[in-house]
Amino acid sequence: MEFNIRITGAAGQGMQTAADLLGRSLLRSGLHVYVHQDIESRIRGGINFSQLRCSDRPVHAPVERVDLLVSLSPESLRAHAPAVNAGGMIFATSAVEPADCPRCAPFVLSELARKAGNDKTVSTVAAAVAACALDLPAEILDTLVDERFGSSEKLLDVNRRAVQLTREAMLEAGLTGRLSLPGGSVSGTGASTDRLFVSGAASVALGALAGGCTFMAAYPMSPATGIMTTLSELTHDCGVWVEQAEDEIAAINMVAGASYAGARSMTASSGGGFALMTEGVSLLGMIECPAVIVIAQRPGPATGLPTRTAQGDLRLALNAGHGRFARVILAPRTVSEAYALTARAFDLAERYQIPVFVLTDQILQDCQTIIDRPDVPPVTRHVLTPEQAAALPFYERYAQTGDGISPMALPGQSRHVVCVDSDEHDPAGHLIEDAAGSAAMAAKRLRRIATVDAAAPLPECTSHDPALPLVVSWGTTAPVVVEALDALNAGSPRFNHLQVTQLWPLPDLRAIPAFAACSRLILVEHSVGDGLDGVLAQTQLRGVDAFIGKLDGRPFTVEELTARIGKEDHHG
Amino acid sequence: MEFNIRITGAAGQGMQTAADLLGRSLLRSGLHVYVHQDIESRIRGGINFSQLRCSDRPVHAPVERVDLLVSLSPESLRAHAPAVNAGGMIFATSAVEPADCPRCAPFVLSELARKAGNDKTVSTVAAAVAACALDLPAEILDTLVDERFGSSEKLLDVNRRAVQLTREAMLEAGLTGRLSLPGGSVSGTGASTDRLFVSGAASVALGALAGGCTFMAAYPMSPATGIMTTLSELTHDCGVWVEQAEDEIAAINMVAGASYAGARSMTASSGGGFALMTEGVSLLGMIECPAVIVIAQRPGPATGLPTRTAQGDLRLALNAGHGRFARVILAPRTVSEAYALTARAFDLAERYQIPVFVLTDQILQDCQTIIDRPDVPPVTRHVLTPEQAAALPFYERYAQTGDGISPMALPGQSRHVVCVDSDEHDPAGHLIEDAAGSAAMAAKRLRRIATVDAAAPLPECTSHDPALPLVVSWGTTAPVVVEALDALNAGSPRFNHLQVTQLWPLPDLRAIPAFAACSRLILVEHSVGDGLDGVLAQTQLRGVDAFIGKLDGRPFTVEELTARIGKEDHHG
Amino acid sequence: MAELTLNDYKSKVENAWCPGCGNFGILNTLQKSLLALGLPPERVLLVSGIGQAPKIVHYVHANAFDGLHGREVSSAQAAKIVADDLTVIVHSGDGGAYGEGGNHFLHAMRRNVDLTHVVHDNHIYGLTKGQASPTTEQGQKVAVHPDGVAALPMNPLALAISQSCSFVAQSLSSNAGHLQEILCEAIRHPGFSFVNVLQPCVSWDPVHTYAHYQKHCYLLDASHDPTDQLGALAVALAHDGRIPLGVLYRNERPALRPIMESGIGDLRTCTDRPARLAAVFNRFR
Amino acid sequence: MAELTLNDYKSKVENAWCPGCGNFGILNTLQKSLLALGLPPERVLLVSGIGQAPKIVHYVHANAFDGLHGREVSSAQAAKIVADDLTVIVHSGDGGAYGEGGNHFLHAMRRNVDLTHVVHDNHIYGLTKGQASPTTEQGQKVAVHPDGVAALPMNPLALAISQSCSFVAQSLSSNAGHLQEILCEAIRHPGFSFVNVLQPCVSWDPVHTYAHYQKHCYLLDASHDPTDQLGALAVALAHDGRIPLGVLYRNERPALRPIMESGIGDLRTCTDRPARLAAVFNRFR
Ligand SMILES: Cc1ncc(C[n+]2csc(CCOP(=O)(O)OP(=O)(O)O)c2C)c(N)n1
Ligand SMILES: Cc1ncc(C[n+]2csc(CCOP(=O)(O)OP(=O)(O)O)c2C)c(N)n1
Ligand code: SF4
Ligand code: SF4
Ligand SMILES: [Mg+2]
Ligand SMILES: [Mg+2]
Repeated sequence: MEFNIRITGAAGQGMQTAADLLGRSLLRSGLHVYVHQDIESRIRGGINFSQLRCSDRPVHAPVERVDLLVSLSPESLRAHAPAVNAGGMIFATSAVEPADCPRCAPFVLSELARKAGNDKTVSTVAAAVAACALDLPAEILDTLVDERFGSSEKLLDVNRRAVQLTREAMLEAGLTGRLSLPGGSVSGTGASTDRLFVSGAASVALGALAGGCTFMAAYPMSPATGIMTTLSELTHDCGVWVEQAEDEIAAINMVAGASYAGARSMTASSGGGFALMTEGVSLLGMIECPAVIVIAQRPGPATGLPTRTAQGDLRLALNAGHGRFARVILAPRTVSEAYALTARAFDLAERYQIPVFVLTDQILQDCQTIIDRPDVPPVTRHVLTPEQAAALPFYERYAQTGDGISPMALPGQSRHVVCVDSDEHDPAGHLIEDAAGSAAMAAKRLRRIATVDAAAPLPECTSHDPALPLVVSWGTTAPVVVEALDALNAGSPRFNHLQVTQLWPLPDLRAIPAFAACSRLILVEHSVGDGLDGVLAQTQLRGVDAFIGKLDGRPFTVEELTARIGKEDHHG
Repeated sequence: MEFNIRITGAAGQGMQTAADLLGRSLLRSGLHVYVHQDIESRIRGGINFSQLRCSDRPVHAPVERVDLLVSLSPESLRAHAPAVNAGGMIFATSAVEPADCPRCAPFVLSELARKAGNDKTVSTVAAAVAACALDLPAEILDTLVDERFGSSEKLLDVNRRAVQLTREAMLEAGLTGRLSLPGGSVSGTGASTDRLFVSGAASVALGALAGGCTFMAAYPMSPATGIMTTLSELTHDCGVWVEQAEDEIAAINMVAGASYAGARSMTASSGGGFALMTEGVSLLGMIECPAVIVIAQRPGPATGLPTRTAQGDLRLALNAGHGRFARVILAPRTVSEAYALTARAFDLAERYQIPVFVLTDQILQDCQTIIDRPDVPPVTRHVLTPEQAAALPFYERYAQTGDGISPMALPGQSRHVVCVDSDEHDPAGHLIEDAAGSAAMAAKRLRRIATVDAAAPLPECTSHDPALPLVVSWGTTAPVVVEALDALNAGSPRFNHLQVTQLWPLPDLRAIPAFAACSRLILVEHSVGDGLDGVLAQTQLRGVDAFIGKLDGRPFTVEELTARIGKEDHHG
Repeated sequence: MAELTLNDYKSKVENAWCPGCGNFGILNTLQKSLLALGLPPERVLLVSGIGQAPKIVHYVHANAFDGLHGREVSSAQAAKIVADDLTVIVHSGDGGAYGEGGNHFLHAMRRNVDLTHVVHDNHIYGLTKGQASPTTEQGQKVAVHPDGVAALPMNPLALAISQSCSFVAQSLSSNAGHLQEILCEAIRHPGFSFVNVLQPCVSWDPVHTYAHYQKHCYLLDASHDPTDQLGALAVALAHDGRIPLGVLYRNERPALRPIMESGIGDLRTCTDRPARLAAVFNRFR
Repeated sequence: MAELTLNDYKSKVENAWCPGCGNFGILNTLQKSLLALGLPPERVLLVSGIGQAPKIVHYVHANAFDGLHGREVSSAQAAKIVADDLTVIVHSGDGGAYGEGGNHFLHAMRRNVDLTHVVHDNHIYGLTKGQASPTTEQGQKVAVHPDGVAALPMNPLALAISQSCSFVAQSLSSNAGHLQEILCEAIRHPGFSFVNVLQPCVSWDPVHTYAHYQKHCYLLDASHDPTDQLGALAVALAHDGRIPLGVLYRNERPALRPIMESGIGDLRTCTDRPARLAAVFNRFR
C-alpha cells in the first residue's frame, strides 16, 4: 500500500522543509518513505519538486505516479497538475478554476499561511495538508513543529497556527484521511526509535564516521556538497576535521597529507571537480596512501546539468590517474547501503593502502528515506601501533612483501622516520632512477593489484533459471530494476537480475550461472553508454546485448523501467 | 651496414652537443642515424648517454650493441665499458689500464680538449673521434663547427683546434676509418638537401605548424617541453604564439579560448601534467572545441621516472574527462610520422570539432633521426569564412545536424554572435536545464561519436599467413618490433604484425584476416599492462594471449624484442 | 549600420537570479556601458565560468564563452591574444576568481593582456548554496562553517596593487552611475583591468547587505592619487571599516600583445605555412 | 636519548644537485637549524613537491613527504592539522610555490596553519632546464622565451604582506648565519611562516648570481618595524634595486588549530565512534 505526494513550487519556497517535516512524521508513525528531489540550478524561482513515496514497507526507488499534488506557485501548478492521476488530489496556492482542475481542494494554501500570520509558513501548511490526508497522528506533527521552531517563540506560534488552520480546513473539506495508510494508525514515537530518516548525503557522512573518518577536505560541488555540510555539523560531536579547500586539487593533496599523518581521510566532489583530482589520485597510487573519494555523479560533460542525476563517471573513476595501481570502486544502491559501503570503503582503503571510490549520484545524495538505525562496530586500524613500530629494528615504508602491501607506520610515533615519494622510490621511500629498483617497485604495485583483485566479491544475483535474459544494474538504478522486475516476473519469471555494488575490481562473473549461461545481457545504467558495458567487455570479454540508458538527467522511475525492460525479453 | 656509437658522461658534459654535430655530419654525408638519449633527472653529474645508430639506410629503433664508446667521465666509463662488443673501441677521458680495457684508444680525450685551449671542447673532440672513425668527409665537420661556433671567434678557434688535434691523434693511432660505412664516401652537402636531422619533439612542433597551429599554451614538463621550446624559437618565423602558462589547467583552458577565437591550438604535457587538464578536456567535449593535445609519456604513477620512457597513458587519454564525447588518439611510430600525424591531428580536430590526442613518449621526443624533407600542403580550414557566416540569416553554434557536427563560426567575424557554454545548452549555446533540450544535445554528441567512429582507418598489417600468431604494436614500439620480426621471420615467416597508429577510435579489426583468424595475439607495449590490451578487450572483445611489457622505463631494444617475441610462437 | 540601442544588448534567455540580487545592477550597467562605449555586440566577447555571477553572459546579447568554474580568466586571455580586435570582458564570482581560479588571477596580472576582469564579489558561494568564499568575513557563520570561518578573508584589492596590476578599481552594484564610470574606464584601459564589484547576495549573506554598503562605502576623491602604489595599498588595507569605491591604482605598463607583436600577425590565419616552413627546415641540417 | 649531533640529520641519499648550487647552503643550514632547535628527526616532517629544491627532503634524515609539483603546501597543512605534534617544514622551488602552486600559497596564508614554508627562489625552473619561473626578471632571455620574458615578475614578499601572512622573511642561501637565524625564528613562529630564500642557480640563471646578491642585498636593521604592514610593503616594493634580507613582516594572528580546538581531539584515533555516533543518530528522527 503506498501513496505518492509531490510538493512543488519555486526554489526557496520551502518544499524541502515540508518534505522533511512530513518524512519525519512518517518515520515516527512507523511508516516508510522515499523522498526524491527534482531541483533546478538556481536559488529562487523556477520549478522544483520533492516527491514523497509513502509506504508501509521500505521503498528505495522513484515512481511517476502522483496521488496528491501540493503546489506552491502558479507555474508549478501548471507544470505538474497533468501528472496527478485520475483519483488524485491537488492543493494549490492559487484558486484554480474547477473546469481546469476538478480534483483541486476547495481552499488555498497561501491563504492559510497568511491567516497563520506569516507567508513563509506555507511549507508547514504543505506538510500538514499531507499529514492530514494520510491521517497521521496529530501529536507527531505537533511535536515536530515544536522541535523545529521551538527556539523562536514567534516562529513556533505561527507554525502551530498554520498546522491548526490546515487541520480545520482539511476536516471541513472532508479530506482528512483521504489517503490512508495501513500503518497510519501507529501512534507516538515508540515504534520507530530503531529507525532514522536520512538523506543519501548524510548517510555517506555517517558511514564515513563509522568507518573512522576524522578528516575531510573538499570543495563545494553539487550534488556532493551535502556530505561536507553534514560532517561539518558533526565536527565537535564526532571529532572530525572538515576543511573547505580553495580548490579540488588542494582537497585531494590535503587528503594525501592527512592520511600520511594518520587520519582516515576522504574527499567528495562531482565529475568535473573530481577530474581536477586526477593527478592526486595517481599520487595516492604511488605513495600507497589510503583515501576515500566520493564521486557524486551528475550529467556531463563539463558543467553539464549540475542538479540532475547520472551514472556516467564509472570509467572516469576507473581510469583517473596516470600509471597503474590498485583501486576499488563501490556504488551503493540505497541510502542504507551508502552508510555501509562508505564505512567499508575506509576499511578497504587502509587495509590495501589504496584509493577507494564511492560512486553516488544526485538522486541518491539528495533523496531521503527511512533506514534501520545502523550498527557501529569498533574501527579496526591497519597501521602499525607506536609500539609495533618501535619494536622494529629498522623501518621501510615500501618494504617488499609477497602481497605487495607493506606495513604502514605513522610519522612521529616511533623513532623511525617515514618517507614517501611521488617519484619512483626505493623501499625506504627515497627517489631512485635505476632500472632494477624501478622495476622492483613497479612489480610490487602489480602484486598489490593482484591482492586486491583476488578479494573481489561476487555480486548479488537473483536467478530464476540461468537461461533467462540477465539484467545487470548497479547503484541507484538497481532498486528501480528490482521493482520493475518484481512486476515483470510476477506471472512467470522472465528475467534474472545481477546487482553490482563493487564495480572494480570485478571477479570472473562466469562463476555465476546466470551470467555464464545467459544468451542475452541487458544493462540498465543511467548513462549515455560506455560505463559498465565497457567494463564488462574489458574484463569479461562479454558485450551487452541491450543497453537501457538515459540522456536527460532525470531519474529512472519504476514505471519507465518496467516498460523498457519489458520490451527486452526476446532472445537476441 | 651499421655502426653504433655511444657517447656517455655526466649531465652537462655535452654529450648531446657531440651527438648533434655527429648527427648532422652523417646527414650531410648522405647517411642515416638514429640517436637516442638516456638521461637522468638532474642537470649536472650522474651518468647519461647518447647512442647513435649510424647506418646506410633509415633507422628508427634503439639497439644495445655498442661498437664505439666515447666516455667523458670515469663513472660513465666504468658503467658502460662492459657494453662494448668484442671488436669495439673505447675512447675515454682518463687513461685506462690496458689490462682493464684492451680496446681503449691510446690517447685521452680531455687532454686533446685541454690542448685545444678549452676543456669544454671535449664534446667537439667526441664528435670528431667518431667522425674520424667513420671516415666522414673532413670538410663536413669543419663546416658544421664553423656554423655552430662562428658567432664567437674565440670559440671557433678552440673548436677548430680540437677537431684538428683529434684528427691527428686518430691518424697517429691508426684508427681513422676503423668503422667505415659504405655511404661514408658521399662528400659535400649536395646529396642530402632533401633530408633533415630532427628530434621527435621538433618534428611534432614542425608538424603542428604544418597543421596550421598558431597558438600553443603549455607548462614545462619532461619529456614534452621540447615541443614548446622548438615552437617558441619559431614564434616570429612562423607566426605562432607560445604561452608558458602558470599551470596545466591554465594551459588547457587557454587552448579552449584560443581555439574558440579562431586559432588552431595545442598543448603538450606528460601524464601527470595532463592529468590536471582532465576537466578541460571535458570542456572541449562539451563546447565542441577543436584542440590538439600531445601527451609525451613517461613512467608513472605520479612523478614516476621523469626522464624515462613508457607507453602507459593510453587509457588516461581515452578516459580523461567526465561525460561522453568524441575524441581521436593518434600515436606516431617514428620521427617523420610524428610530423605527419601531428599535422593530421589539427585537421581532424577542426573537422570534427574535437580534442585529438597525439601520444608520444620520452624515447620519441628526445631521439633524433634523419627524415625526408616533409611536404607542406596548404592548410584547409573547416570553419565558416566571414562571408559564409555573414550570409546566414541566423547562427546557432550547436545547430542540430545529421552527423552531429555544426558549422563553426568565429566570434567577431560577422554580425552573428557566437556563444558556447560548459553547461548543457540549447542550439544557440545558452544554458538549459529541461529534459528534452538536454537529451537532444546529448544525442547530438552521440551522433558526433558515430561520425568519428565511422572514419576510423584500418591499421597497417604485415601478414604472411593469417593463421600465424599476430604481434600487435603501436607508437615507438612498432619500429622495434619491425626489426625484431625481420630477424625472426628471416627463415620462414613466424609472425604477422599489426601496427596501430590511430588508437581511438578503432574500427572492427575483424576486417583484417590476420586479426580475424589469429589464434594467438601478442601485444608488445612499453607498459605494465592495461593499455591496448584493455582497449582490444573492450572494443573487439578479444583478449591478448601474451603481453610483452616493460617495468623499468628503459626503451625496448631490437635485441630484447627479438628474444622476447621469439619465445612466443607456440600456439597458446 | 542602424544606431545601437540598449535593446541590442538584451538576450532572450530567462533570468534565473533571485529577485533583489545585486547582480541585476551589474547586468543593467554592463549593457549601458557597452552602449555608452558604442561597442556593437558582435565585437564584444564576454567570458565567464560557473556560479550565479557568470550567468550574466547569457543575459547580454554578445559573443559568450561560458567555460569552467574558475578558469574564465585563462580562456579569456587566450581568446584576446588570438582575437585582438574584440573587446573582452570577464565576469567571475568571488569564488571562481579568488578561490578555484586564484592562481590564474595572480598570473593574469603579471601577463597584462588587454581585457577587463569584473568580479561580482558577494562574499559567498551563491550558486552552491552559501558556503564561504575567500572574501567571507572571519567568524561569519555559513554553510560548512557552523562555527564561523576560521581563515582571514583575502584582500583582493591589496593583492592586485601589490602585484602592480595595471588597473585596480572597486565599485558597488547598486551605484549604477559609479559602476558605469568605472566599467567604461576599465574597458578603455589598455592592459589587465581588475574591477571588484561589491554585490549583495540577498539569499545567503546577511552581512554585506545594501544597507551595509550604504553605510560603509565612500567614494575616492581627487585627493587619492591612483599612481601612488603605497598610497593605494594604504587605502586597500585600512582597518577603519570604511569601504573605498573608485580607481585605487593604475599604471601604464604596456599590454602583452604589443610587446610580442613583431611578425606574428593574425593568429586566425595559417595560410602561409608552406613558405614559412620551407625557410625553417633549413635549420635542421 | 643520546645527544643529537649534526650527523643525525644526514641521510644516505646521493646528492644530485649541480656543484656550486645555492641549494647546498640551504641544506646545510636547515640541518644546523634543526639541531639548534633540538628537534629530533622523527619529530620533524619535511614536505616538498617536485623540482631541484624539493629534493632537499631526501638529503635530510627526517620524516619526508615528497608529493606533487606545486602541491606541497596543501599536503603539509593537512599533515600538520592531523599530526599537530610534528614540526612541519615545507620546501618548494619558486616554480612550484608561485607557479603551479600559487593558489595554495594564497590560501595557506589565509588559513594560517602552524608550519614553515621555505621557498628556494632561484628565479628559474631548474629541474626542467631553465624556463622562466614567476620570479624571472622581465626581459630575461630563457628557454621558451627567446625574446625575453614578457610578464612582470611576481613579488612574493609584497604579496604575502598584502595578505597579512603571519610571518614574512627573506634570506640568502649563502649567508648561513642569517639564514639559520631566520629559519629558527620562522619555525618557532606559531602560524604560517613564509621564508623566501634567494638561491643562485649556477646552471641556468646568469642574472641572480652570488655576486649579484653580494652587491645588492642588505640586512634589515632595528629601524625596520616588522609589525608595520605598510612599512613592510614599502620595503618589499622599493624600486631601488636593493634586496632586503630579514623579517619584513609579522603579526600575532592565532594559528588555525587552536581556533578550532574544542572537542576535536587527536585526529589519528577513531576508537570512540560507537558512543559518539549513537548520540548523533538521534538527530535523524
Ligand atoms: C571544478 C568545479 N568545482 C566546483 C563547482 C561547483 N560550483 C559551481 S559555482 C560554485 C561557487 C560559486 O561561487 P562564486 O564563484 O562566488 O559565484 P556566485 O554563485 O556567488 O555568483 C561552485 C563551487 C564547479 N562547477 N566546478
Ligand atoms: C604537474 C606537473 N607539471 C610539471 C612538472 C614538471 N616540473 C618538474 S620540476 C618543475 C619546475 C621546477 O622549478 P622550481 O619549482 O622553481 O624548482 P627548481 O628546480 O628550480 O628548484 C616542473 C615544471 C611536474 N613534475 N608536474
Ligand atoms: S543566491 Fe545570491 S548571488 Fe545568487 S542570484 Fe540569489 S541573491 Fe544573487
Ligand atoms: S639546476 Fe640550478 S637549482 Fe638545480 S641543482 Fe643545478 S644549480 Fe641548483
Ligand atoms: Mg560569490
Ligand atoms: Mg626554481
